This record gives sequence, structure tokens and C-alpha cells, in this order.
Amino acid sequence: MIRLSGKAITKRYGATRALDGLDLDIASGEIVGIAGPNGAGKSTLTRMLAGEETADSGEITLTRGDTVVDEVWRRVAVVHQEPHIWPNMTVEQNLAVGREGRWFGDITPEPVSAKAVLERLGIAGFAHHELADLSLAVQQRVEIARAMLSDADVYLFDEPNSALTEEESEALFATMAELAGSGKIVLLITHRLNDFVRCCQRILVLRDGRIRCEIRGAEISETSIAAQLTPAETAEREALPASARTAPKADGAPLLKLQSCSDRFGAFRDISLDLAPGRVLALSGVEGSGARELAQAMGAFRPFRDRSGQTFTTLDQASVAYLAASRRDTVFRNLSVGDNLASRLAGRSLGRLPPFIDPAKIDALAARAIKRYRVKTGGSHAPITSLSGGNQQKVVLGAAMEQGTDIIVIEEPTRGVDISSKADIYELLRDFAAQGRAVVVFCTEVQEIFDVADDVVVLSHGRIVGRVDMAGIATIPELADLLASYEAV
Amino acid sequence: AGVTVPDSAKTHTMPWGEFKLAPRIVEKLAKGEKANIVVGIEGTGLPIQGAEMRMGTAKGCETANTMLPADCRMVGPVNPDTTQQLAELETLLNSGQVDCLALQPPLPNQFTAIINKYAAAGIPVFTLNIDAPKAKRFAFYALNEVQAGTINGEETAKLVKAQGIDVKEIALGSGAPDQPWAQARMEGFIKGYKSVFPDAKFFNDAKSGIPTGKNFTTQEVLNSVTPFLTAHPEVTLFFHTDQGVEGVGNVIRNLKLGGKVFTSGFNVSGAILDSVGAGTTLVTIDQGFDNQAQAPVEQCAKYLTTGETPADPLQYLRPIVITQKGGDAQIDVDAARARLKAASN
Amino acid sequence: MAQSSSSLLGNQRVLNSLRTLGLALAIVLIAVIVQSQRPAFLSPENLLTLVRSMVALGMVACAQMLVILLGEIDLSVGAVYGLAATVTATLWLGGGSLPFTVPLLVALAAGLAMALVAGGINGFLTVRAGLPSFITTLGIMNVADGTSLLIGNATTFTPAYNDPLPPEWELDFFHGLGGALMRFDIPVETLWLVAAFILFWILRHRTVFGFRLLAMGGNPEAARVARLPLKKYKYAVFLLSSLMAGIAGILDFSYVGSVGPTQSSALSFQVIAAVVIGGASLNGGRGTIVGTLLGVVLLAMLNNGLALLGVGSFVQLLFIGLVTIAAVWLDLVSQKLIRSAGQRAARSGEAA
Amino acid sequence: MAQSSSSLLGNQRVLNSLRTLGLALAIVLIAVIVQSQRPAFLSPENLLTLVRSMVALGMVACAQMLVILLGEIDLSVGAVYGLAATVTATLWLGGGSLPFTVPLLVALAAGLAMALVAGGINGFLTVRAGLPSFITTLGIMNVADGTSLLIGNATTFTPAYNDPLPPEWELDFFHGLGGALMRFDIPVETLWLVAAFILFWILRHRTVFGFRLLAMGGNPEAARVARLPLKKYKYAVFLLSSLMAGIAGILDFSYVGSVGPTQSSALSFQVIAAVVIGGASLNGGRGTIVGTLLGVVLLAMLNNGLALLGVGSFVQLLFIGLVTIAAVWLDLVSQKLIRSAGQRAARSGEAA
Ligand SMILES: Nc1ncnc2c1ncn2[C@@H]1O[C@H](COP(=O)(O)OP(=O)(O)OP(=O)(O)O)[C@@H](O)[C@H]1O
Ligand SMILES: Nc1ncnc2c1ncn2[C@@H]1O[C@H](COP(=O)(O)OP(=O)(O)OP(=O)(O)O)[C@@H](O)[C@H]1O
Ligand SMILES: O[C@@H]1[C@@H](O)[C@H](O)OC[C@H]1O
Ligand SMILES: [Mg+2]
Ligand SMILES: [Mg+2]
Repeated sequence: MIRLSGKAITKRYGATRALDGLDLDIASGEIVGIAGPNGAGKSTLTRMLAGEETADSGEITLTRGDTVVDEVWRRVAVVHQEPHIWPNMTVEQNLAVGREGRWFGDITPEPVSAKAVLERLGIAGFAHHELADLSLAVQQRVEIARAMLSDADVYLFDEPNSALTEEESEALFATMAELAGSGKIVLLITHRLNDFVRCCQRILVLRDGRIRCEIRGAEISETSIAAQLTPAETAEREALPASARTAPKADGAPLLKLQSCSDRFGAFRDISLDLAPGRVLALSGVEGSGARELAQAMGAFRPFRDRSGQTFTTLDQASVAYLAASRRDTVFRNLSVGDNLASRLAGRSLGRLPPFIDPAKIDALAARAIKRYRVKTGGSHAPITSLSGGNQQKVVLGAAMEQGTDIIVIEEPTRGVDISSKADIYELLRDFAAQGRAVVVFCTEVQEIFDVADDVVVLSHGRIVGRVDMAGIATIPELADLLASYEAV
Repeated sequence: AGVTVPDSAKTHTMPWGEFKLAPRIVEKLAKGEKANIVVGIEGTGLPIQGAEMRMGTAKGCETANTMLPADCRMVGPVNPDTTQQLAELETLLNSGQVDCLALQPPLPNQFTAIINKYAAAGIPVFTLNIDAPKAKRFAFYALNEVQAGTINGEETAKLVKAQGIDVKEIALGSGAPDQPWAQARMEGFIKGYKSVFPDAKFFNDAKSGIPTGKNFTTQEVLNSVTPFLTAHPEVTLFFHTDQGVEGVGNVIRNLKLGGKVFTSGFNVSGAILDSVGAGTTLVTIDQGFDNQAQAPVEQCAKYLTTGETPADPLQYLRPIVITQKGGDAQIDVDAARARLKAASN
Repeated sequence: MAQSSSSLLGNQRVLNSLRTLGLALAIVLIAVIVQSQRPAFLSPENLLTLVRSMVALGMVACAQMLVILLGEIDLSVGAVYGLAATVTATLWLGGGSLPFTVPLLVALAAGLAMALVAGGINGFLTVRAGLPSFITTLGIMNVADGTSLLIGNATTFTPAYNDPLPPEWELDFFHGLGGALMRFDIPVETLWLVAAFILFWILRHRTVFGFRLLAMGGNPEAARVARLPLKKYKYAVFLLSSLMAGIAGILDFSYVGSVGPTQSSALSFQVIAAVVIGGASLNGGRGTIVGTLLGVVLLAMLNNGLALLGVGSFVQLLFIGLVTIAAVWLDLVSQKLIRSAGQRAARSGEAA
Repeated sequence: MAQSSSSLLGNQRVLNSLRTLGLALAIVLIAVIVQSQRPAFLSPENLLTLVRSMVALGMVACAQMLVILLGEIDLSVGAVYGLAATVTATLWLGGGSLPFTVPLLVALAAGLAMALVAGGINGFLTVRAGLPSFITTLGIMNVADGTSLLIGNATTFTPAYNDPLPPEWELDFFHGLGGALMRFDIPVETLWLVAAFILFWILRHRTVFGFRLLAMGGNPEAARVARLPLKKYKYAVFLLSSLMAGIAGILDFSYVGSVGPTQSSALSFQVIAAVVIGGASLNGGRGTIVGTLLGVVLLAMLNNGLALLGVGSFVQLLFIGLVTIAAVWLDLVSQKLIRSAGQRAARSGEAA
């Protein structure tokens, strides 16, 4: 029996109380969920438990049977919200860092278990590829593999599946259940409430740096968690199913027309697609299906190749803003919140005399955006690195939307964003489209597709295998089944 | 119609032993092929020195060609770099591209080993500007630095006396105060000056010369000597060992200290001569970089065709002393200008 | 609450602006020490000398800071500094390896054009060919050095003693560029320095250009995602850097009154040192003009002070090394203190 | 599936190992060109000269590569190279500013100890004080230069002509360190180079130390979280770098037969250039010993080839600049080709 407990853990960053006298008591054998709005202190808690930072006060103890473990962090494995991996090393090498096992020779992880884990996560084929060349989803899986390979008592998963598809998540949960079954402590942090329902027996709700309540067993449901997450908001807004929404019919002239377009590296082939104004298009497909790459190409971040072999970008047809999945590639870590919000702007929005900027104007603009996108921050001058993951996502999303382009292309738009903000973001995206513009999202979560999209295009093996008009879809399971059936082709 | 190398050149007894000229050189000259005379200096891009030595090499080559067909070439790194210079010398040696070498090592005796290798390979070596007396070189062409410094000191002191200049303290400076040639000049200057004014007060000594910039540029001198003279009103005479003396003259002019503070030093340029003309620079010594390169090139040709080599290996060139009015063993500003023009055209 | 949080914001801004306090302190400290030993230090003459000695370093450092802000480096500035002056001199005065001469204004234009060409190539190779700028600019440094030696033939050029002597007005005009003295004996050159600092301050801190450089340098990948014109900006900073080096070379030529072959790497090194001392990060994304100014002042003052004190050259090296380290250390310590003071202030603000 | 993926693995590994192909190609190209002009190029004597000229550069570059792998830089190697030799010489031969002499072995130990002290200070200031290593090592470069001038008093030391002459066996031993010729006239120095390359190759590619350096340089933050001993490793690389510089200094002293005050920054510059040419990234996390070796060979061969060709020194600069750029460009192009081949292979492997 392993027991992890924390007493009165406090951590402050400047004026922010990230953890405010948090108490915790977890026993092995079950998967414990930690829910909480953005900035609640979840990631801070994992950092404290893993000993990556020290708490201002409070105590963390780990007991195994009757013995108290000395250096708790040695027995804790973490899957971080932002993968802590080595982009300059191969997948295999990444697994070996810190647990090389021997002093001389070719350093590789223990081959049998490494192979098993990689295969289980579906990335064995990339073993000798440098991580810099691979997508966020693969990087996230490498982070998971590292945790799986470590011999620990406590496993902390901080949004491990924010870039994984339904099936991939399923596999992950199965592994987590095995860990829990073998007597380990397993903690899961996520903003996909459905995940809690699927795999947790106990859920702790964290708000303002303290555990505010606990939901157990049969009480666990999406609505019950949601109610605890946003108790202040009396009228909980249900996301409208697409069938009930009134997106303009796809009748205006398309903003973008693709005819038999392919990718230079063969990620996708023969794509024909019209992007209609007023609509939100979701691209769906597993890693390697080409859907993500298609999104990048539509975002003018990757060249298209037309039938004659000519390369071109969507920028030739419309103005496009693009947002990558990994915050490593979207956040300017050396800038403040306000400057991040202004980073994509130019011209008069930054000052009265265009080449010159007016700091006051940036301040005003930032203040507006902070409100609009509900960013929890100490102010527009706070460094962006002081924000929680979800809040950083809101900032970069805001920056892209403020740019005012015809089309906005986003990978994983609400990655790490809490449920109440998600609804806001979907609304903002739909408003954006409603002005005769278009939104393209690539997402891995069915729920998200259901909540935001008007059309879905499904890719498999680089080709379009299905198109869905969301007007005809009434429930999430219905959508999930449909997508699965296309992907199985 | 080749050149026959005399026996006295094929083998020659030097103070350090027997020298045997490489048979390949004898053969190639006999066939009428050109002799490769190489001048290797410390820095081909050094201000004044680089350009003048190139002229000297060219002039020397003209004379050499009256004796035998010769190709003359100047090698060396652009700026002093011991390793690079050494590697280049080694490369030239083992590719057989040198038939006679005139060499300026970066430091005294520094290239002893490579000079000996050349000698062993049957290639005559002469040194210039900086010597390697321990090595198997034939002769050395340069100023005697201590002696030149002494002359500078004496002449400066004489002018000070003659003009009734009030010298309270004397400072010594150099672009490369760590280098032996610079220290030798400072040492000589002190000696020469003290021979006239035994009680002269020096701000520093030959080992602690004030650094004025290791690239010998005027910019650097301005930035270092200006504050120095500002802070040390008691220093009214500044001896500078190299081309930076131009900068010292500028500083005195800029600070409006003309008539109160004076300088002496080495080398010539338009600006230096102007300052000599204005009476601010009392003495400057033209080292005749052109002569330093010209002499060994000519000597190379002479040796290969006649087997003659100077009896005294120390072939000190006459320091060309320049003062405002000229005088005994001195030249005046106008003559110096004429010489400068000749040396750089 | 609103009041306290706004005072906090103000606070944070103040804190930001105090970033280079430690460096400023180090400079004051050195000044006090030198002054106590040599009262001539703070004399108007010496201050003028000091400022004058900063001209080339300062002008080139401002532009280099922008290059470094982008996470790049420009090692070629020293060589371009020499190239512009040598090309101008050779074309104007003759005596190098060119068989003709041209009027001064044409020669000046050609000198600056050469500088811009060097900058353009730096930009091209870094942007288009994707070479690390360390390699690009190291290569161009050698090429520029080689070119100026070939063109100028290692000659030393002195307009006032040239044969034939250039027309009077040309000599005057050229002298007027940098060397002429204004009232109180202030050389014209110093005006250029002041102008450069003001312009670069505005460019860095009050234009979209500067704002974006900061972003691009902080995270080039994010800049690519945000479709900021990274390439254009890279060209721009390399061109600016070369241009400033070229101008500085010509101004120094004018001030000194002559130009000869120079060893180019020294200036580049000093310039980069000044920028880094001034708090810029060689990884990009961090750097200010005020910091750069302080870095330049520190180096110039150190040289000036040591020259004033008349210490021997061996000891000077020791001092330069130790003081540079100490100054940057002091700066770092003070930054840490300021930051933790900021955190404490924030906490008490919250408690109130 | 299993089969195709395993063949793919093999494939990707091969591709990884081809990374510096372009550089090797450039070297071959230069060799062919020089050889066609000067048949002496590939003569055994010249190849020996070539290898000999790489000794100091190569030994110091190997260690510098490790520093750069960590995202740091060591500008002080040139100065430490001089310091170790000068300290050894002064202590052994006298004539500097120390009032006593010691036996050779003690002097050698002291010389190397001085180098290690310099490295230790570099490490301390970078790790403990958190100064950017650019500043730290720039400072220590000046301090080391100053120290060796003070200790050696700018004297040129020549063991063979020293007064008093050291005992015969000391002279022999010292000469044997680097200068003595073995069979086929191979200088002992070259053995050191070979040994250094082998040792550093093992260290970098076949030990946990090298593996972790790679990780730490690639993502220091992740390395911190993974509790890798970043600080210890930083100390280690700075110490190694200084040690190699010290050894190289002493070996060159032995080979050249004398040592005097030298200009130190040149070696540092060359060393860093070689490492970067060899594909290492100044941002850390990228760099191999083979690449470094190729960088060293490129620079040495360029100097050797140009000397053989007998081009003037001004033109040499031009060539060095251009060829360096071209070689790195070629390397980059070939890398891109290799990488996109890899991507395509990955794609098809995935599809399979
Ligand atoms: N390094 C830091 N400096 C300042 N404030 C910080 C820092 N790290 C976290 N915070 C603050 O602490 C609070 C808790 O952050 P934390 O990252 O733990 O939230 P979270 O619950 O993980 O949120 P999310 O769901 O968005 O990931 C936030 O208000 C955040 O702004
Ligand atoms: N097709 C594309 N694929 C990937 N990235 C692109 C594409 N087009 C533009 N970008 C990115 O957008 C940024 C700005 O575009 P670009 O590189 O063309 O620079 P620019 O200076 O704006 O040039 P131009 O004047 O041609 O617009 C670049 O950093 C580039 O990475
Ligand atoms: O006169 C000096 C010369 O002898 C030395 O070799 O280089 C610098 C010159 O100033
Ligand atoms: Mg978080
Ligand atoms: Mg463009």
C-alpha cells in the first residue's frame, strides 16, 4: 500500500497564490483525477510532487507500507503538460536520458521494455528519428513513454492526451489502469471531462490553489464535474449541438479552392476541397493520416503542390492566420502577455503613426483582449511564462484572432483550455466565421469537433475518405461512430 | 643559357658549420629556370611595414634579376600569427618552392628549428627585422634596435637642450610593449637620453611601456595617449617605439600642447613628417623597411651567383634619422618626404 | 484593490526599466575610483576624449545589438569598417591598386555601397542559404579584409599629404564629416554617435520593427508560425550593421586623418563584448539600446581610465578582464535583487 | 510490417551518420583541385606538415566542441594555450619575473595546473555566478594573457639555448613530448592529436558523459527536470577545454622549440570556427567529433593548399572566406537532401 499525502502545501509566485494550503491524501490502486479551471494550480501541484520546484511551505510525504520514503521525487514519474523532451535526440535516445544504465558503450534504453512501450504507443517506427522532425503528438507520446519506462510509485499525468486521438487516449487509459492495478498511485489531470468519467474512481476538484471538493464513484459524471468547476456561473452554458446551430449555408463563393493538391513529402495526396465563408471546417484523422499536414498547408505553413507539380500556398488566394499545436511554437516566451497579444499585429493597431508604436495603445489593446479571452493573469505586463498552460493558449489564440485575416487555421484550438473557456472560444470562432470568414481546425477530440465544426473532412492515408455536414449529426456518439467508420477504410 | 653556381656557393663554411646548397637548385639554375626568392614576414598587412617591405622586395628583385633569372614573392600571414606563419614555411619547404629565404620571425630565435630545417635542405636563409642568431642563418638585416634607440635618445636630448625645452618627465609607449624590439628601443632611448641628461626622470621603464594598441593604428593611439597626457601634465616628452608616434603627434596637436609637449619615435608617414616640421616630433627614425627587405633579396642572388656572403652576420642597416632641420648623419623633413615617396612607389 | 494593482503594474514597469542598474553602478564606481586617483578624469577635455573614443564602438554596437537580438551575430563589422574607409581612400586619393580616381562624393558613395554589399551578402547567405551567421560573417570578414588589402594594397592613405592634393573643398568637406572641431572643441564625430543612439533607441523601442525583432529573436519558430517577415528583417539588420560599420570607418578616417590596413577582428570583438555586457543574450530575444550604451561606456571608460592611470600593459589586461567580469556580475546580482524586491512588493501589494 | 520498419530503422541510422557528408565532399574537392595544381600536395612530407599543423587546433577543438554542445563557449583557450607554455617555461628556465626555477616535471605540472585553474574559474563564474560564458571566458582570456605576460615578462624562452642549460635528460624529455621525430619523420605531436580524437570520440559518442551533454545542450530545462547534473558537467567541459588548451600549448612549445608572448585570440577564433564548420550549433545540442575533425581538416588544408599554390596573402584571405562559406553551404545542402530522404522514408514506413 502506497500513500501520498500533502499537508498545507503553499506556493506563491509574486502576488499569485498558485497553491494555497492544499491538503492531499491519495492511496494506491486507483486513478485519481484532478479537475480544475485554468490557473487553478494543477501543474504547480505536479511540480511540487515531483520535486521540480520547492513549496514555500507544507509537507509532502510518501509512505510505502510503514516506511516513509526519503526523497519523494525519486519515486515520482511525470508526464508534463508541455512535453519535456530533447528535440535534438532520437526517440530512442530520449527514452534513455537520465537512466542510461551504463557508463560506456552505445547508450540506448533497455531494449525489450523500450520496444514494448514504443510499440504500445504506436511510435516504434520513429525510434531513430530526431524529435525535432516529429509532431507534437509524437513528442507527447515520447513523454508518456519516458514515464512508463521509469520505475516509480507515483505517476502524474498532466494533460497527457491533449494531442492524442480518441483511440490513442483509450490505449493510454488502459495502461494507466494497469499501473493502478499493480499498486501504483496514478493521478490524471485533464480538461476533457469525459476522460474522468471513463477512467477515474475519484476526482479532486482544485480551485484557487486548494482542493474544494471530491467526487466519488457513481457521482462522477460530466455534469457533476462541470458544476463543481464553475460553481459561480449559475447558468451553465451547454454547447449547442451543431444541428441546432444556424451556420450560414455554404453558398458564398469559396474563400479557398483546392483542386487535386498534394504534399511535397507525400503526407497527403489529391485533395480537393472548397472552404466556404461563414463556416468552421474540422479536419480529422489519426497521426500520419495527413490531416494535420493538410491543416498546416491550408494555414500556408507548408507548400501545396498542384497537379502540374507547381508549388503554391493558400496565401496566394486569401489572408491566412495559422496557429500550431505546440505552444513551444506559438508562445514568445521572452515577451509579456500584452506583447504576445500584439505580436501578430501591425500598422495602426500598434500606434497612430504606423511604423511607430505607442506603448499605451498596446496596453489598451492587451487589456481588451485579456478580458475578451478571459486570460487569468497579473496584468498585461506580466511575463507570459507566468501563465498557466491553458491561459497561455488563450493568449496565442487571441493573438491569432485579433489579426483579422480571412481564414484562421488552428491545430488543437483549445488544447489545455478549461471547459468554461472552451465554450467561449467556440463562440468566438463561430463569430469569426460569421463575418464571412472561415475557420479551419485540426483536432483530435470528437467532442471538440462536435462542439465547434460545421463541416468535417476525414483523412486516412493521405486521402479524403469522408465528409460530414454537422447539420445532420445530433449526438457525440453518432459522430464518433461515423468518424471511426471512415478512418477504418 | 643557365647560371652556373660556383663551388663556393655549393658548399660554404659558416660559423655554425658546413652549408650544402641543394643540388636541385644548382640543376634548375643551370637549366635556366628561375630561382625562387621568398621573403617571409610577420605581417603583410601591418601598416607602413607591409607596404614598404613589398616595395623593397620588388626593388631587390630587380637587382637580383641582373644576376640571375629570379621570381620574388612575399609570404606571411596578413597579421602576426605564429602558428600560421610556421605552417606556411613548412609547406613551402617540403613542396620545394623556395630556393632562398629572407625571413622575419615573429620573435627573436622563435623559428630556429624551421630555419635549421631550411638550411639542412640546402636553402640559404637570411633574417630581417627580427633575428634568430641561434639558427643557421647567413646574415641578419635590420636596425640594431638598441643602437637606433640610443641614437634617437641622444638626438632628442640634444634638441631638447638646444631648444631649451623644459622636460619634467619622460614617458615611454609602444604598440607592442611586450615585444623585444620595442623594449630594445626603449632601453636604448633611455641610455641615449641619459648620456646627455644623466638625471632625466622617466615615468616608466623599458619593461613597462604604455600600451597604445596592438594593431599599430592611429585610432588606438588617440584613445590611449590622449587620456594619458591629459592626466599627466608632468610628462612633456613621450617616446613611442613605432608607427603610433603619428598618433602621439596628433594628440599633442589636438590637446593644444604644441610647444609644451614633445615626442620622438620610429617610422615615417606624411603626418609624422608634418609633425616633425611643426616641431612637435623632435626625432623620428625611418627604419627603412624597404631596405630591410631589399638587402636580403639581393644577397640571395649574390650568394647563388658568386658564393659570397657577408663576413659579419649582423648587417645592421643605417638608421635614417629625421629631424626638422637635418644635420650630421640626419636628413631634414623635405629629404625625408622624398625618400618616403620613393619607398612607397 | 484596483488602485493597488495598478500601482503594482507601475511598479513592474519601473522594475523593468531598472534592469541595467547594476551596470550603471559599476560604471559610476569605476569613475569614482579613477577620479580619486587622477582628478583629470572628469575634466571636460578628458570627457571629450572619452566620448570621442566611443564613436565607432558605439555606432557599430547599436546595430550589432539588433543583429544579436535576432539571435544572429555579425563578425564582419570590423572588416567592413576597414573596407569602407579603404575603398573611399583608394578611389578618392589613388595610390592603391586601382588605376583611376574619382571625386570625393563618388568615393564616399562607393565606400558605403561596398559596406552595403557586404551586409547584403551576409543577409543572403544567412537567410537564403540558411548558413549559421557565425560562418557567414566570419567568411565575409575574411573576404572583406582580403578585398580591402587588395584594393588598398596595404598602403596608408593621408588626404592632407596626398600627391596630388585633392581640391581644398574636398579636404574641408571630408574633414567636416567627422574630424572638424565644433564649439568647445567638440569633434563632429560625436554628433554622429548621439544621433545614432537616438535613432536606434527609437528604432528598437518605439517602432514595429524593433518590437518584432524582439519577438522573432525570442522564438523564431513562433515568428514563422505567426508569419512575421523574419527574412526581410534579417536582411535589414545585416544591412544596418554593415552600414553603421561603413559609416564609422569613414568617420574615423576623417577624424584620424589617415587610414591604413587595420586588423579587423579586434573591433568586431569589442563590439560584441559591449552588446553582451549590456545585457543582450546571444541566443536572441533580449537586448536594449541603453544597455548597449552602458556596455560601450564601460569598455571605453576602462581603457580611458587605465590609460589615465598609466598602468603597464600587462596589468591593464588583468584589469580589463577582471573589471568586465565584475561589472557583469554586479549587474546580475542587482537584477536578482530587483526581481525579488518586485516579488516582495507584489506580495505585500496583495496582502494590503 | 516488423520487417519493413526494421529496415527503415537501419536506413534512418545510416542517414544520421551521413550528416557531415557534404563537408567531407568539400574537403575532397579542395584536395583534388590543389593536387591537380601542385602534385606535391599529396606527398608524404606535405601530408605530415598538414597533420602537424592541425595538432593544436584539433586538440583544442575537440574539447571546445563539448563546451559548445552544452550551449556555452570558451574564448579563453588561446590565452590558456599561451599561459600554460609560458608558466612552464618561466618556472623551468627562469628569466621571467619569478626569482626561482624548478625541475621540468614540476614546471609542467604547474603549467597544466594553471590551465586547470583558468578552466575552474570559467566554470565557477558560469555555473555559480551565472554569467554568460561569453563574458566569463572573454574576461579570463584577458586575465590569462595578462598573467602570462607578467609571469614571463614578455621574454622569449628557448630551452636549447637557455642559460643555464637544463640537464640533458630534461631537454630530451621535453623535446620528446611533442617535437621529437619518430620513424618516417613523424613528429610525436601528431600522436597526441590522434589520441585526442580517439578519446574524445569515445567520450562524446560512447559514454554517458557525452550522451548527457547532448541532452543538456538540447534542452537544459528538461535536463534539469530529469535531474541531470548540469552544473558538474559544465565544470567538466570548461576544465577539459582548458586542459586541452594547456596541453596543446606545451606541445607546441616543445615542437617549435621556443615560446614567447603571442597574440592569443587568433587560436580561440579558429577553434570555434572549426567546431561550427563541423556542424555544431552555437545554441547547443548539436555537434560531433567527426564533424569537428572535418572542420579542423578543412581549415588546415585550406591554409596548406593556399600556401602551396603560392597565392598572395591578401588573396588567401579572400579564398579562405569564400571556401569556408562554400563548404558549409555544400554541407547544408547535402544535409537537407539527406533529411528529406529520411522524411520520405519515414512517411512510407508509416504508410506501410
Ligand atoms: N513561474 C510562474 N511565475 C508566476 N506565476 C506562475 C508561475 N507558474 C504558475 N504561475 C501561476 O500559478 C497559478 C497556477 O498555475 P498552474 O500552471 O498550476 O495552473 P493549472 O491548474 O495547471 O492551469 P492549466 O489548466 O491552465 O494548465 C496560475 O495563476 C499561474 O499564473
Ligand atoms: N509557404 C510557406 N510555408 C511556410 N512558411 C511560410 C510560407 N510562406 C510564408 N511563410 C512564413 O512566413 C514568414 C514571412 O514570409 P516570408 O518568409 O516570405 O518573408 P517576407 O520577408 O515577408 O517576404 P515577402 O516579401 O516575400 O513576403 C516566414 O518566416 C515564413 O516562414
Ligand atoms: O617597427 C616595428 C617593426 O620592427 C615590427 O616588426 O613591427 C611593428 C613595427 O612598428
Ligand atoms: Mg497546467
Ligand atoms: Mg513572403
